[in-house]
Amino acid sequence: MQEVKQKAIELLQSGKVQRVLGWKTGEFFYDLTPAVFETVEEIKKDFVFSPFCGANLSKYLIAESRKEGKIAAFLKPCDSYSFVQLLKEHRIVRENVHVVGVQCNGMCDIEAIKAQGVKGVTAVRQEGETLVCETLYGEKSVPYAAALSERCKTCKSKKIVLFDELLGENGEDDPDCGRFDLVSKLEAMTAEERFAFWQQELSRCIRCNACRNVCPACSCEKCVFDNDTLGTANKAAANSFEEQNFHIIRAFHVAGRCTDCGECSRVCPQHIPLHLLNRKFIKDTNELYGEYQAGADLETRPPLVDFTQDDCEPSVVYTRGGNGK
Amino acid sequence: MKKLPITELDSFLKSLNMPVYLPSDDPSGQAKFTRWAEGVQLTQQLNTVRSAKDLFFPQMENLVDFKVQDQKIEIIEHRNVSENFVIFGVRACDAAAFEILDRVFLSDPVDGYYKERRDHALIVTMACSAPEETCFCTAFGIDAADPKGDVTAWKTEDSFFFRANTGKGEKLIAGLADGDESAVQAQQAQTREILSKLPNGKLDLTGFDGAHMMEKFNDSRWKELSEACLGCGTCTFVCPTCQCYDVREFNTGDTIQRFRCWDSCMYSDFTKMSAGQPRPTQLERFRQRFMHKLVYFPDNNDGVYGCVGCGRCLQKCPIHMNIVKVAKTIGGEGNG
Amino acid sequence: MAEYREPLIPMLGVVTAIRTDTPDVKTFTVTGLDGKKPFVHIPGQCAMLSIPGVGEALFSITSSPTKEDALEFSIKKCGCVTDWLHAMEPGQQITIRGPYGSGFPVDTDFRGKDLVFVAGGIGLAPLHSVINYVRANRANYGKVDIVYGSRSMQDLVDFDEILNEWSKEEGITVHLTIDREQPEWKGHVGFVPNYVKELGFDTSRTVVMCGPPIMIKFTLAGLMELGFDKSNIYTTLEMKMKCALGKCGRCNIGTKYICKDGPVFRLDQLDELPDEY
Amino acid sequence: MMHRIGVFVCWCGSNIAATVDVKRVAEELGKQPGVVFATDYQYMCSQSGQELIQSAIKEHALTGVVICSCSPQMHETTFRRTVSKAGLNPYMLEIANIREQCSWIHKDKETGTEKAIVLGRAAIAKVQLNAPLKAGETPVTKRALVIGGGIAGIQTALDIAEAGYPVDIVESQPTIGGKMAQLDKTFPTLDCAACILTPRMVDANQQENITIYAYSEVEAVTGFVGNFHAKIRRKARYVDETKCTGCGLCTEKCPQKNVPNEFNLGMDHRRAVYIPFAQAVPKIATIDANYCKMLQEGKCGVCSKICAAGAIDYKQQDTFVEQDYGAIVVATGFRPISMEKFDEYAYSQSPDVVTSLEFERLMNAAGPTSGTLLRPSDGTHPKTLVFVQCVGSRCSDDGRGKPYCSKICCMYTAKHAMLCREKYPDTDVYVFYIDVRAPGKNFDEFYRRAAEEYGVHYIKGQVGKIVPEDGKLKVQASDLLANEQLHIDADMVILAAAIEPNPTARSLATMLTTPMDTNDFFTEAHPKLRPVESATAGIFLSGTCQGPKDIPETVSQASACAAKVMGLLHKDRLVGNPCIAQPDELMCNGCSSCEKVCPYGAITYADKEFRTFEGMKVRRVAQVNPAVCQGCGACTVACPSGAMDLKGFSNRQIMAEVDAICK
Amino acid sequence: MQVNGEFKPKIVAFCCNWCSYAGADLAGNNRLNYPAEVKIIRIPCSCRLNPMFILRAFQRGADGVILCGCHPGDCHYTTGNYYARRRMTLLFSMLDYLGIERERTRVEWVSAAEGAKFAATMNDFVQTVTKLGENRRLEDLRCKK
Repeated sequence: MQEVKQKAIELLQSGKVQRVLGWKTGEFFYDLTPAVFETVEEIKKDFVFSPFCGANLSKYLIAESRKEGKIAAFLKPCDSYSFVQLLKEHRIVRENVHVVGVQCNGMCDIEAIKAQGVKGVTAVRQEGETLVCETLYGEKSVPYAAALSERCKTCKSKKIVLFDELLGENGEDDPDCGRFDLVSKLEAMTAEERFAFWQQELSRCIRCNACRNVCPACSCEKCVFDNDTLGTANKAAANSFEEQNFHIIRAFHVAGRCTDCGECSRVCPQHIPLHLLNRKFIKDTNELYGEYQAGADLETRPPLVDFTQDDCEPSVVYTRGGNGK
Repeated sequence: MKKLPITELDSFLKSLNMPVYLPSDDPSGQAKFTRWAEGVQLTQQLNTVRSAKDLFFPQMENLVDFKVQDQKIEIIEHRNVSENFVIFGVRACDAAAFEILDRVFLSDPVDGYYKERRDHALIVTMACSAPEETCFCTAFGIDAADPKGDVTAWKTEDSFFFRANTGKGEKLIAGLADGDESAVQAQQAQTREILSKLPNGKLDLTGFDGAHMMEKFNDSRWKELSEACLGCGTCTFVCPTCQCYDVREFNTGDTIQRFRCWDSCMYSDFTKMSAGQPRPTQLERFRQRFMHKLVYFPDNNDGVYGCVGCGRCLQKCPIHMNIVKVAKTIGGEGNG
Repeated sequence: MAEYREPLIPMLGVVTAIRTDTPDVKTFTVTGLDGKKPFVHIPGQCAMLSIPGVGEALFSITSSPTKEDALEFSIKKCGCVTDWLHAMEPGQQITIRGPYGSGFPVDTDFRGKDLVFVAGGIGLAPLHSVINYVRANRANYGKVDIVYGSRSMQDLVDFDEILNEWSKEEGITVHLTIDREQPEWKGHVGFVPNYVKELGFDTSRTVVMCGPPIMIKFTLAGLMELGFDKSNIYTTLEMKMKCALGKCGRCNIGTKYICKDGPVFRLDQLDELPDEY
Repeated sequence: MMHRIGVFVCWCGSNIAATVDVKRVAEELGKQPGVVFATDYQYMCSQSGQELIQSAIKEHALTGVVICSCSPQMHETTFRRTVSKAGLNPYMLEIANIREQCSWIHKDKETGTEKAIVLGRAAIAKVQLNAPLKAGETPVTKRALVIGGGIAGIQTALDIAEAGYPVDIVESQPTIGGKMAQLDKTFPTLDCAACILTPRMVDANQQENITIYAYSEVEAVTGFVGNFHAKIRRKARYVDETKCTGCGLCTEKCPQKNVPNEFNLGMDHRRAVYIPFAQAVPKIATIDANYCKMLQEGKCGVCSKICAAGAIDYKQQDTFVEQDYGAIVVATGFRPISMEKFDEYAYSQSPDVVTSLEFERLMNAAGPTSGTLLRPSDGTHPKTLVFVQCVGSRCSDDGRGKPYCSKICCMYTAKHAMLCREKYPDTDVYVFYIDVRAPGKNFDEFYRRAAEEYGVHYIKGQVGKIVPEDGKLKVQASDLLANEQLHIDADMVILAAAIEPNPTARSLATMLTTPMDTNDFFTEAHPKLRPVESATAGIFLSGTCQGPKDIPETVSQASACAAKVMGLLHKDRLVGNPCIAQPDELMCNGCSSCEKVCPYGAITYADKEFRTFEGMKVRRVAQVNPAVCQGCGACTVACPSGAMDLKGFSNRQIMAEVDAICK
Repeated sequence: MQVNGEFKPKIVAFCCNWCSYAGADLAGNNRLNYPAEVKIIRIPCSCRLNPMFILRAFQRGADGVILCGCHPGDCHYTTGNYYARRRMTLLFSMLDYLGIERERTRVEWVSAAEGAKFAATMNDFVQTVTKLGENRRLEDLRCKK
């Protein structure tokens, strides 16, 4: 972890970059904030790379890469997919970014730790496969695996798809990560069960827009849901329709563009498993139109702006997935 | 002091004969204020994800309907009159937040929608016994071990203890048996012990006042603080004191419904007009939110801060930027 | 005290007359459904007008409180609600609520003062109310100078009234200017800030300004040069509003809410507020 | 902003008024917001109906018009012109289709009326959001492409060329002439097909405005009306066209003699290097690479050695010609369907069962038997001939035939029967038919002559089975009029095979984006009023590619088609469709999604500077070429931010229609 | 919508201008009856259909939405219906995933020559949706009076 910080200092000192995009320490050990560092002193004081650097930094580069000078960005495998996808959509000025790939062993989630019954956590240290937590109520231990954030338990790839330099080893795709297991499980339910499931989940939506604003694919200049002139503006989730509408359309708009970084679910204050919507589209496009991973490369046409003459008909929906009406 | 065995909570709530809302775990395992019915269990968690403000200031409510025909407009008022209801299990911070909301909605001109619900509510607070590290209510002089409300409740291993603070509260618990205060005092001592150790419990807010408005406003560090802000409304929507709203319309095809919904000063279109935008970047919007809570609001309201230290924004901000970090960066020397 | 009305629920009004002032400004006369003036206001105050289904917006009341039968609004076409207003015909019902804001201190600070009104374009709208109030209570005020400019002769609002009433009234001097030469224009040509400087008013006078931000900025600079004190200069501000009740949270500048504490501010007051408007 | 809308409800005589209460529709729609005038009238499309609309526009200062009438496909253009003449932008009009979608399908008046009101309401909601549109203009390339060099293509090309416009004919075969060149005689005049066709072929060859690309195929077409661009593949003949004199020596000396001769439908053989027939145009030899020993095995080279002109070039490659065109004519023609599935007629079992086209060659002097009718099996003179009509035509049951009438079979069968009886009076000729359809000029007389003067046995009935046995064809048939079973021992059976469109037409249709019907015939823009235009602007239809036709009909359609092409090429500029995509640059992300789905390449990107509340910003934004965009709207859905919208079918307009309909 | 105690579904049919709208016209020409509950919205091409329009229709009270376009390969704009086909396949699959009855949405390719198919399709679709009953899972109660 020190290696990352050292690299940041080195890049800035060498004049190779003028700014560094990384993570900044917080009040506790887990509340790290993405931050741009401009001086070595700042880095020495606040730069941190730890298992709590969950935030995907790629989206910040839309704005940062348009500023003067070069910026170094530390990208985890997940972030690198988002980065490439944004490049593909011409949203990032590549020349202005120095990408440092950093490997990741799965990021931890404070809520996962608390779900183990640990309260008032103020500090943590890793001892092998265990996280030892200092709390207001004494020391508690949690297995590292249990502290992993939900998305990291089904990590699709430890491959950093694009980088200017790499810290540590690059990893590989994991086609057997089981990230679609929950989708399959839902598909296997009856329509009534699925409806009940999603009603329950989506009814918690408070339309805080965290999922949208954090999403690297949701980087529209103006979102349709904020657009009064288009007649599609929709501010509050007034009822179940508007909850469904927002999340269906959002998922549709990022379909073929979503890299499955899982930020939407990470930031949802209501713990709605939003990634299951995106994964449904990914699973469908993989099954119906061939494997496609957004952000894996700069060339492949995304499935929704592509076709073959013998694509399946929409009626395929009537016969696949799910066992009932 | 009244006492009620935990096992008898259901029958007590039933005996109240009015709607009761209490924090209960939903199927996803998160606590939220839920209308009590047989089987709805009081949560074991410290607090709800969304604050109790929803019960007075819902995320969306219809204000008035219009029917438009040619040049004529018909105004259809359809406000429901509230019945008395109980909010059970409100934590000290959320209860303190009601007072802040009151200062906005009950000041002239009085917001009738809010007042109607407020007048009919009976608040049963619940003392905390296991604060989280994110709690910093003590910084605002709130005693989580002895919250306010019409009735204050303490929950021990096997019993609830109730103390009425108002006449309304008195009536509510009149039927219960008396209990011994010692268990409560023991719990309070224990809780206060923890409260005194809260990492941010002694947040120093000196200097956050009207007199230092321009100094705080022009602080250069707003830039680094706001840099990573996504401009989402999470902090606003989980905050028990945030009360900005938008008034919008929905055309049902039959009538035009004018409704009020939560809004966030963090949103880029919050102050955007066709002619201009006084808060053009996230810096101004971010600054507005914290300046409002820490400077503007207290200046207009006898020094009362627009924050109660519930810690929700510390838990929920996607990028972990929050009022504590702001206060420590911009604020008093006592923050070390 | 009047019967309690839910502040967010408007009352119905009817637009009884529409006058076209300039190619993009129309003046709307609004009464209640009973044909009477919807409410009493003080100059500088505003009202929320809306057409359900289109939107609600805040407009300053153009007419003077001394106008007994109705309220008037001079409105420039510049967005959804105003487009709709401009397209409608007399007899149209609208909703109205108000009055909002503090208004000008016409019966306190302005009393006995020599006044200079400086307006640009549609900025005359809020001043119109004050000017006519001053005219109606002429004895309470000293000399009055009105400096009013617009892009062209056609863009001068209330031109008839200015020529036929204001100009002819004793103690009132009207100085009109337009931005660029026009064949049929015999008057002054040039921008308002320069004209104000040229006119070189006495620094003891109270100045009331309203117009586009750029005009305010340069006029103010001119006045400062002339040696005016900011405590003698008033202007009105504009911000997005939803409730106009000081609750929805958008129109504050620092601790002040435009809808409650404004929109009229003295420049020395503004100096104490963050520069966020 | 509200428009002042006028609503005009058409009775269409009783077509609408019979099942829709037009008065009530007008009355109800008159109450809709924005509607300031509503009326009904007997025929809105009539002169006086149009005047009614025009005067209402003026009198009520209408800014939008809704006409409740027949389908917009019918009269949208008419009414656009109408409102335009009254000073209204033609795109401030919407039509509610209350005839095809309402009065004609709903018998209950209440139902029809209610639906008409809803459809009217949707049109009003839409027009409320309409904006005046102005079409862009594009120049016209004054050159036509004719695909197919049969009689249809030749006639169209000649007419266009004679009017002074350059025309290119692309023919896939080594010669133009098409199916007509294979015919012996033509009905109802019995004149020789070659005698009337070959002069036209020569004309085409000599007309300076015509370029013939024989042995060529259209590879790709892009562009749009007035501005097509085609890529033509000139297949290698292995013979230098500029050198070959057409002397034919090579076609006599080539040692590879056993190539089935497609001109005679495989009933005799040709050499590997060949000229399809004596009058071929262009008269240039072609080497069939599949059979040429030199090309297959690298051994031989006879033709090269004997060619005095030195025209043989074994190394020749396919070449490509790229050319711009203002109009494209499809004249891809037909072919008889395969008889393989018709086992009962023993076509595959006996060479003496032939199709009519084969029979045509058997009767022709240049045919495999030099014009003497001989049985293919044993070369003997046939005595009893049975003609079977409607083989595969009007056949709806089993998928092996075609549901339509092939139209030409009745007449050519009469011709064959007549010629047969005339040349060989000793023959017995039977014709089995379902109906005899002879509605053309002199057709019925022709058929009656065959039956009455030439003694052809016309039997209304069906042939059930044909069994080859002992050198005879045992024909089992029923005579429906006599109501008896017949058994005829025939020497030859001639099947009037149904005709179907050229199989290459389907891929061409996709390339040209021109619709086809379920039988793969090209669909005309209007079955009655625009029979020679396809639904795609600038693409015209000539001959049997549009449907079965005989020669006179083909030629008249070919000339009509030429007239339409000339009309188009005569224009210097074309007024485009204003309903095209338009990006809102302020909302555009520059993500390139829209560009990827645009079939016309109409979208490009540019870096532009924008003034924002946060200062100046450079962003990549989409731009639409209005001359190239055709207004499909694919980009509007690919765009996540909704920055791309379609004029005339905007997001708000469609949603307003949805709202109004669901209300 | 309930009419005399009988459920009459609201059906929105988006038809492409070149094939299906003409097909609907042909159905009219041939007097082929289909239920009046079907209301057609003309769009230039099936690829113009934005998923937002479909959800909007359901919000506003539609019980079924059908898209008709040219047969794949016959699109007037060459490729529009290919994109529409993918978009609708994914959207319908998503609706199904959310437990919304999959039979409420349909895509059918109807050429200008297929008046009979248009009528038959509409008859069948109305029947299917009528059997499903009112749209309850994707409704906006504010729009239902």
